[in-house]
Amino acid sequence: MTAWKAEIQVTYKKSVLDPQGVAVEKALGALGYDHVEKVRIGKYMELLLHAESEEKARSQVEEMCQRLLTNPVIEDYEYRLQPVSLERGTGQTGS
Amino acid sequence: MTAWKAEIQVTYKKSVLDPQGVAVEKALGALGYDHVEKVRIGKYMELLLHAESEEKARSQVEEMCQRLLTNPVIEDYEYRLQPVSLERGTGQTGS
Amino acid sequence: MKFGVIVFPGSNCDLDAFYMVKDVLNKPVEYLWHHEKTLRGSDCVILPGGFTYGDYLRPGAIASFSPIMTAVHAFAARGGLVLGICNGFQVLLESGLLPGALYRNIHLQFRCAWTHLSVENPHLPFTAHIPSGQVLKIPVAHGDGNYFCDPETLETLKKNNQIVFRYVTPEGNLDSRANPNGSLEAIAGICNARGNVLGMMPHPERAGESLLGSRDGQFIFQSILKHWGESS
Amino acid sequence: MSEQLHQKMGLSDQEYALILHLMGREPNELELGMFSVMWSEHCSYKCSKKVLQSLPTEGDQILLGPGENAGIVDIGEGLAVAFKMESHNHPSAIEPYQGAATGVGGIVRDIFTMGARPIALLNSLRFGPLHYPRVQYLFEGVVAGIAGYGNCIGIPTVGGETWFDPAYQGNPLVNVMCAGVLPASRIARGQARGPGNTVILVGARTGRDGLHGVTFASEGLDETSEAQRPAVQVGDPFMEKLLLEACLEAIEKELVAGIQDLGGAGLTCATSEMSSRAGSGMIIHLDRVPCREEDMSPYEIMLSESQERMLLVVENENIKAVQDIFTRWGLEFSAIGQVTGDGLLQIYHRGEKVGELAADFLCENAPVYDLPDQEPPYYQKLKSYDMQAVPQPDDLEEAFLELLASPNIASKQWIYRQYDYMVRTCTAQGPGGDAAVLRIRGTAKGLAFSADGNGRYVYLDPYKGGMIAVLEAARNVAAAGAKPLAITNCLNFGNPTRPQIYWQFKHAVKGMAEACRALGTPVTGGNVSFYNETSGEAIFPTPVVGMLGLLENLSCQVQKGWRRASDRVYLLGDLAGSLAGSEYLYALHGVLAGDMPLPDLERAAFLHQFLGEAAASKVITSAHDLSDGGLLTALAEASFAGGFGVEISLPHPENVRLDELLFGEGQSRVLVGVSLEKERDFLTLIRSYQLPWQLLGEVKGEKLTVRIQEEEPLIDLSLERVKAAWEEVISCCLD
Ligand SMILES: Nc1ncnc2c1ncn2[C@@H]1O[C@H](COP(=O)(O)OP(=O)(O)O)[C@@H](O)[C@H]1O
Ligand SMILES: [Mg+2]
Repeated sequence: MTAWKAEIQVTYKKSVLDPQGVAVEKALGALGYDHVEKVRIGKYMELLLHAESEEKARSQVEEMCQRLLTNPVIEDYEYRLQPVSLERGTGQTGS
Repeated sequence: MTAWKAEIQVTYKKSVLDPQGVAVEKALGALGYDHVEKVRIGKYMELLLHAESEEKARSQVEEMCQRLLTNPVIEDYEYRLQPVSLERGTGQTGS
Repeated sequence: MKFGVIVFPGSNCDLDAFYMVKDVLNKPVEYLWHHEKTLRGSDCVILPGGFTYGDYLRPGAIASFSPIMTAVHAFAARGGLVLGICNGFQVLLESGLLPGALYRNIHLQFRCAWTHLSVENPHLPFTAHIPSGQVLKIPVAHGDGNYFCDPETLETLKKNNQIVFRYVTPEGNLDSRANPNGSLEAIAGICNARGNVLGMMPHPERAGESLLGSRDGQFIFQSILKHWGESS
Repeated sequence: MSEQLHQKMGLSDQEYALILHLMGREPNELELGMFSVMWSEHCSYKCSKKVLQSLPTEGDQILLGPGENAGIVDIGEGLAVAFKMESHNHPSAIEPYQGAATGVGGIVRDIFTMGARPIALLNSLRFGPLHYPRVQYLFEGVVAGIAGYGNCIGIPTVGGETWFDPAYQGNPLVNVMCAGVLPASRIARGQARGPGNTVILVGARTGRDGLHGVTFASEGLDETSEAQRPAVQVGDPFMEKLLLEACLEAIEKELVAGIQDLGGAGLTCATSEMSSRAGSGMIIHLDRVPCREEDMSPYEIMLSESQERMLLVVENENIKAVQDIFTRWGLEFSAIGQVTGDGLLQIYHRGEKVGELAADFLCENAPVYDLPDQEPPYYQKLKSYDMQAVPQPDDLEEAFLELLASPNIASKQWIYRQYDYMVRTCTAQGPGGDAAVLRIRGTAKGLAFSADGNGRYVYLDPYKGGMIAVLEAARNVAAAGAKPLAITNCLNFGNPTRPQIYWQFKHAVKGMAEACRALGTPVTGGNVSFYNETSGEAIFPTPVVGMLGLLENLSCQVQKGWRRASDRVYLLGDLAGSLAGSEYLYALHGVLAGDMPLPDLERAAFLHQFLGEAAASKVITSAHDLSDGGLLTALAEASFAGGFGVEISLPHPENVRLDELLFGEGQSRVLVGVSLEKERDFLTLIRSYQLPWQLLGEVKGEKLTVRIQEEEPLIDLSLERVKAAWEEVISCCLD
C-alpha cells in the first residue's frame, strides 16, 4: 500500500456564473490590478489516501469526487495525484 | 506582454482548525472511504494576467495574494504560473 | 394525518416546522432523527431549514447521505408527501430527489427578508387550496438559494409544470428586484414530475401567525391537510 | 526562571514577586504561563475590579449577579433569563470574519453553560468612516462573520447598533450579546463540585491556536499585531450547534454537576475558575486531552484557546448517560481528570506531574490595582465650546436630508438583512425598531432587548455619557412597552494605565451606576475591554449597555411606526434638545463639542413607567424614542416604519435655535401616536405623571411637513424623497 496525496480543484462549470470570481475581479481592479482577467474562484481540497496502485488511487478519487466532493450539476473538477512517503504524525488530523 | 495563468491554492495554516476538512473526512469515512486522511478544504482561484516576464507575473500574484486574495494571518497559499497563448473571447470572463 | 420533521445534525428550523404543525395547525407531529431507518408512519415528511453539517462542502451535501434519506427515497417513490424547506430543499437536490442545484446568492451575502411568491402550479397537494391568484408573503433566509439547472432540465421543468413558486413583486409581477438571490427564472420552489416532492427556499413555517408578520405559509400547510382529506 | 520570561508573558516584576511569594518557590514555565493568562487584564479584571464594585448588582429580580458565566434574571412563571455581552475587538481588527464569528461563539457558550437555551443575539459595532477601503473590509467581514456564525447555529440576531467615527478607525469594536431562557430552578454552575467527580472535556480538539489570546486582548494594537497569528482562530459553528444541543440535553436531564465553557485562557481558566468557585481542586491528565496536533506540550494544551470546547464535572454514576448524549450528537468526549478537595490544580503529563498550584492563586489572589486618574485637558475645553460659532443652515430641508444620509443615522438594513432574525419563530420585533421583542413560548410574556452606547457623549463627559448609555437602552425597551429589568455591559476603553483613560473609565462607570440605581436595573455581568488603541491613539471611551426588558403581555407590545392616518402625534419630554455631542453637529459642521445637560434620572424612571402603563392599557398606538438626530430624525423614522406621513406644528421657544429644535439631542424624549378614540384616556394617564408633553400634530398623507406654529413649512418633503436619502446609504458607501 502506498499513500497518495490528491489535490483536487473544483470550479463552477463554464455555463454557471461565478459571482465570487466577478466580485474578486472587480476588487482587484479597484486596487489597481486592472490587467487581471477571467478570475474564477472555486474550491481546493487535499487528502491522503492509501491504494495499491496509482490506477486504484485514481479510481478512488474520481469516485469520491462524483459521489460527494463535487456536484456535477454545477461543478467541474481536476486533480493531481502524487505518491508520498509516509511520515505519520505530522500535520493536522481530522476527528 | 505575455499572458499568464495563475492557479492559486489557499488553505488554512496548519495550526488553524479546518472545520470543513474535519467534517468532510468524517463524511467520507461514513461512506466507506475510511482510509482517507488529512482532508483539508481551501479555496482555489485562477486568473489571467499580463506581464512582461515570469518574474513580474510572480511578484504580481504574490502581491495580490497578500493584499486581497488571502489573509496571511490564518491562511497559506501556493500557486502555479503558466504562459498562455491568448485566444480572446473564450471562456467566461468576470465583470 | 401525521407529520414528521427530520432532525439532521445542524438543522435549526426543525423546531419552527414542528411548532407550525403542533401549535398552528394542531396536528400530530414528531421529530425523526437522521439515524433512523423509518419515517415512523409519517404521512408528510418535512426536511427543515438550517445548516446541516454546517453547510460544509456544499449545503445539504453531507446530510443527503444520512441513513434516514433511504427511507425518504422509498417514501417519495411510493408517492408520499415530502416538503424540503431551505436547507431541506438543498438536501433534496443533493440527494437527487429534485433536479438542479442551489448555489451562492448572486450578491454573495446571506439574505433574510420577506419575499412574495407567485403560485405557478396550483394543482399540487401543496398548493391546491391556495386561493387562485394569491401572492404569498413568505420570508427567505439563506446564503445559497440561487437555483441553477441546465437548459434541458429547465425545459423539462416547464413542460411538466414543475416550477411551483417564483419570486415576484407584492403585486405579483416578475421583477429582478423581487428576486433575492439571482435564481434562474426567479425560481423559488420546484417539485418532482409526480408532484409529491416539493422543495422551496422560502420558509412557510415562518409565516404561520400574524405575530410573525404573515400567515400566508398556512395556505401551503392547509393544502396538505385538505389533500389528505382533513380540515384544521 | 529568568526574569525575561515573565516579562515576555506580560507579567510585571511586582506580579512575579507576588507569584514567588504565593508559591513559595519559582514556578516552572507551565505554571508561569498559567499565571500570565489568568492574571491578564482580560481574565483578572485587575485594573477594573475596584471601579466595577460601585455598580449595583442586587434586586428582587436578580437570581444571579456577576461572577458566573452570565447573570440571571427572574421573569416569573418559574422562568429566568441569562444574558451577557462580550467584546471581540482585537481579533476582529486582524481577521474580521473569524474574529467576529468566534466572538459570537464565545458569548453563546457563556449562555448555554448556564443551562439556558439561547434565544437571541445582538451586536454593537464601531468602525472608522466607511470610505476607507480598510474600514470597508473590516465592516463587511465583521457583519458576514456575525451572520455566518449566528445564522448557522440557529439563534436569531435580532438587534444591535452600529456607529462610524474616525475614533475607531484602527481599532474597531465588536461587542456581541446573547440571551437565553431557562427554568429558574435549574441554573447550571461553573463549579467543580464533589471531590471524586469526573472532569470531562467535550467538543473540538485542542490545537495550537489562540495561545495567549487573552494577553493579546490586553495590549494595544500596532503594526506588529498582524503578526500575532496564533491569537486568531477559525470558528466552527456546526460544532457549536452540536455542543449546544448536547450540553442542554445533559443539563436538562440533571446529569451535570458543573459546567463551564473554555474561552480566554482555555483549560487553565476553566479548571481554575471551576475549582476556585467551589473551593475544590482538580487532577488533570493532559495526555487525555484530545489534540489536533501531535506532540503538543503541556504548556500549549493548558493555554490553547481552541474554540467550541466545554468542561463538565459529572458524578461517576452519570458518566455513561452523559457519554451517550454526546455520542448521539457525534461529539468527542474525554474524561481528563478528577475533582479533589484540596484546592490544588495538579497537572500530569505522561505520568509525570508537570504543574501544581492552588486554584485560588490564579483567581482569588490575582492582583487588584487602583490606578491613578486625571482629568484630560480636552474636557473643560470642549465643554465650554461656544455653540454660537456654529452657523445655522440656510436650507433646513437640505440639512435634514444630509443628516439622514449620515451613516450613523441611515438605515442599517444592509447589516441586518444578512442576519437571520426570524429563526426559532419567536421574533415579534426584529431589527429596525427601538428594541427587539421576542415571545416566550408557552407564556403570554415577551422579552425586549436593546444594545446602546454613544462614545461621543462619553468622550465629552464620561459621567453623563455613562448615564445616557443606560437611559437610552432602557428607553428603547420601554418604548416597546417593556419594563426594563437589568443590564449587561461591555466597557470598551483605551489603556487604563494612562491616567486620562482611567479617569474616563471611572466616571463612565459612576454615571452608569447612578442611572442603574435610579432605574432599578442592576448589572448582572459584562465585560471590560481595555487597550483599545492604535499606535497610542485611544478610541472614544465606549461603554455599551445591553438591556433586558419584560412585557407581561406580549400582545401589548408597541412598535415605532405610525399605525394609522389621523392618529395624533405627541411628544413626551423636552421639546428642544441640545447640540452638544449631537450627530448633527458632527456630521454637518464637523464639530465634536459641547456640554450635554445633566439627565434627569427621576424623570427617566417616570417616563419608562408611563410607557409601560400606556402600552398595557393600549392608550398609545406607537412609540419611538428620540436619540441620534433628534426630533426630525425620529419623526422620519416613525414615518418610514409606519408608511405614513406626518404634519407637525412646533412652538418656537425663545433662545432656541431652529437647528437645536429640529436636530438637537436629549434624554427622556419619546414620540407617541394616539388614536382619536383613546386620546382622552391617554391625556388622563399622562396628566397623572410628572412629565412634560405636548401635541405636535397628526399622522397624515405621504409627506413630512413641519412648521413653526402656523407659518409656512420649514420642512415639506415627500416621504419617498426623505426615505431615499436614508435607505441605501451604507450600500452606496460600499460600492
Ligand atoms: N449591528 C446591528 N445588528 C443588528 N441590528 C442593527 C445593527 N445596527 C443597527 N441595527 C438596528 O437598526 C435599528 C436602528 O439602530 P439605531 O439607530 O441604533 O436605533 P436606536 O437609535 O433606536 O437605538 C435598530 O433597530 C437596530 O436594532
Ligand atoms: Mg431608539
